[in-house]
Amino acid sequence: MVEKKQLNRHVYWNPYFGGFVLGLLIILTFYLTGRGLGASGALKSGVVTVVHTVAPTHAENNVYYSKFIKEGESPMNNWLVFEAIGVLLGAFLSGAFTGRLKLKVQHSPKITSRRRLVFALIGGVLFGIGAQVARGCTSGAALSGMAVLSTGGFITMLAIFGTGYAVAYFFRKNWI
Amino acid sequence: MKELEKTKRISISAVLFLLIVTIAILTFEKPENVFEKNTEATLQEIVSNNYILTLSELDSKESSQYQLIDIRSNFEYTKGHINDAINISTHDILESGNIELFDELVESNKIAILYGEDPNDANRAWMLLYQLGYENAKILCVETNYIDNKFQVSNHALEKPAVNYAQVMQLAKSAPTETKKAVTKPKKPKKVITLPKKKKRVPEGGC
Amino acid sequence: MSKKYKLKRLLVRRYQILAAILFILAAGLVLLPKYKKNEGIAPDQFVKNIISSERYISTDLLADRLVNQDPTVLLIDTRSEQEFNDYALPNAINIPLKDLLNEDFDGYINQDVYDIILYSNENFYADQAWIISSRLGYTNLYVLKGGLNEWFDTIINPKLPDETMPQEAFDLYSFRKAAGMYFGVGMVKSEVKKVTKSKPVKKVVTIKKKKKRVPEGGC
Amino acid sequence: MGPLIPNGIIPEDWNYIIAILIGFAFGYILEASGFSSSRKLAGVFYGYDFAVLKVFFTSAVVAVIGLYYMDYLNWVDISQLFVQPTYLWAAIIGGMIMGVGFLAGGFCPGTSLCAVAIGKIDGIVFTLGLTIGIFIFSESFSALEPLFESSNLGNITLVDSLGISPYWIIFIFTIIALVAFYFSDWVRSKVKKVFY
Repeated sequence: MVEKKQLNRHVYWNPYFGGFVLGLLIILTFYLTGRGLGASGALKSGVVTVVHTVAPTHAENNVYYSKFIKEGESPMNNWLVFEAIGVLLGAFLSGAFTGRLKLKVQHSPKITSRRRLVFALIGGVLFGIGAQVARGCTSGAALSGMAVLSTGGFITMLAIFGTGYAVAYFFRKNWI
Repeated sequence: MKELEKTKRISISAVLFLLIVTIAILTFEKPENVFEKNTEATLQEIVSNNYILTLSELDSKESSQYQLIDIRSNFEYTKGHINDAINISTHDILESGNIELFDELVESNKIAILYGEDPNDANRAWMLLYQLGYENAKILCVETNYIDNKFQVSNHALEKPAVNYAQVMQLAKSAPTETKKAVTKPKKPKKVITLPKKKKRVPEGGC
Repeated sequence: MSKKYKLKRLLVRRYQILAAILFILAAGLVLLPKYKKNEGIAPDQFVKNIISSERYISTDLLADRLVNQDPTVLLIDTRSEQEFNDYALPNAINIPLKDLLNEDFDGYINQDVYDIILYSNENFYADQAWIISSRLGYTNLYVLKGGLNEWFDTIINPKLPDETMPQEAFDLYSFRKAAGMYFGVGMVKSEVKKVTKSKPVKKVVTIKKKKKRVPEGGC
Repeated sequence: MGPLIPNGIIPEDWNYIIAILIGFAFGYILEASGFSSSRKLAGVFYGYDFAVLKVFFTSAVVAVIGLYYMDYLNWVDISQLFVQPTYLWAAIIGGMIMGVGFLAGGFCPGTSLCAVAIGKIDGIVFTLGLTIGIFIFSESFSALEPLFESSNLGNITLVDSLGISPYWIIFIFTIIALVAFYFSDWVRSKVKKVFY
């Protein structure tokens, strides 16, 4: 038990240090580009691209897709897509340095991998819908929004975490 | 010991952050002159037109109420100027002595009346002063010139069309001059102007 | 021993120290003396801009560019709508001075594709429009020197030079005369009405602007 | 004066290169802080690991303080920075859906990408779920549009909503964050440890 505790503590950065560096990165991002960080926007671009390639007329008729389709320009040609590529590279490198690269399913010992994956899928679907409705996910709306004191950012953050605490009880078996 | 290293890392970075901010604040100089009025307010004042004085309006004021300011160059000023006017060329308005003078005028409730070669000339100085927050500045709507080397001031009709343009054009059209050769150029294609977005683009979506 | 002890004490306190640093920084923001921010460029730069006469374009030069159908020229009439409807230079767009900062027109004055030439009856209003735009840092703006009055004096009704004048004066005169014809002098056929021209053009820009912002909202 | 790219100080062409570099740093920081582990992320809701809260609040506080100092020093113009438009009900309902999604899936989009990068299968499945979610949303957009477009308050900030000086907001926000840190450590000492 003691050994495991040691592991817990030393694998990752001190959260305050991580937060501090992340804060500096947000400042740099705003300073350079005038916009914040984001993540789910890249996936949206991916979805739009796929739908547009598979069923072009359908995509153009849909009000939501058509917002992101520009004449002669791929929806993938987007700031956030490039940023997401960077995220993948950066996380991969960090994982490689600390020896965390491993194909596995992480879950509480009380549940099976299968159950974990099913819940991950459900959570992903919900998060995908929610991020579209709120026009931003935790990084885009809440984190970057809070850095510029955006009202929407604070509301989104409060809604996510408030609901999170409210429903935490029902999902306790998955995590504890 | 590992714990110690971590402490160093975070403490050092935090202290550095504090240091950078402190140094930046200490070395920071406030801009000396700052525009008080934004462009929106200035535009409203411009449209209101009550910053323009004519010669007769000037005569009706007592001389203790205003200070005439010649905003032309010193060279022009020495050649001739309105009596009692002092010389501050547009170029020198921001100099501290002159700014103080305008401050004094505000304090003593005097109007700073600007004039130059023509109202257009005075307008530049006026717009500068107004945006700096000197609401007591006015433009004297005059032209100055020299007749037989004598300094002359005359009223200027501001933005008045010299002729009735439409009428003149009508007349000019119907009275053909000389040959009418290459003039058969009746319908110009309608110019459709599509402006690409300005370079200063608005930063877009976060997430 | 004492060194190690000190370090240990520091270790115990480290989060308090970090919290204190954050607190000081945040309090610093509240306590710093506030000053008013400039909108647009700083006054010293502003003075340099307004003194420079680079912004003026002569009527002859403008006529030359219009005759040659220079595609980069865009004329903007800063007079009132009524005056504009009475008479305006060919292909001009009407932005009355009072609407200069109206968002609909932002696409016109804040751009870097066209050489925008502002004019009014004289150059008083046009100059004011220019000065305001220059404070906001807009570029590629010019003022027609002398405005329409000068335009009519030189292009529409050029004065015949005296015989004593040099050849250049006569060349200029003949150029003006020809240009005058181009702009309608001695033309019997009625010219295209300009009044309706500005309307469709305006729409192009506003639509573009709106389209640009909306799609990025979603995540 | 910043922001550099919108003001044309750095040419637009660099935008995507900068995007990759910033993304790289973002991914690295997230992964190194442990955000690629869903159990660590979920810990914030059960009191056994407050890394999310600490990272989140520290970065927000540092960023907002830093940005306002830069604004004060005239290095960056706060008013030119992009502020997410506030659609009140869309933000609340979207946030609630995301909250449930967070608890069920254990990731948010940014962290799931990190998890994908280091080979977490649950992360890959979550990302798959995200794309399906976006697809579902887009397909049913006409039904959700009233919610999506309603109660638009524009690109407002807390300064507009509360009507007090941004500096005071930051100050209060910092204090809330510090109290939250203290509180989280207190809670953690009370809660049964969970090891992962």
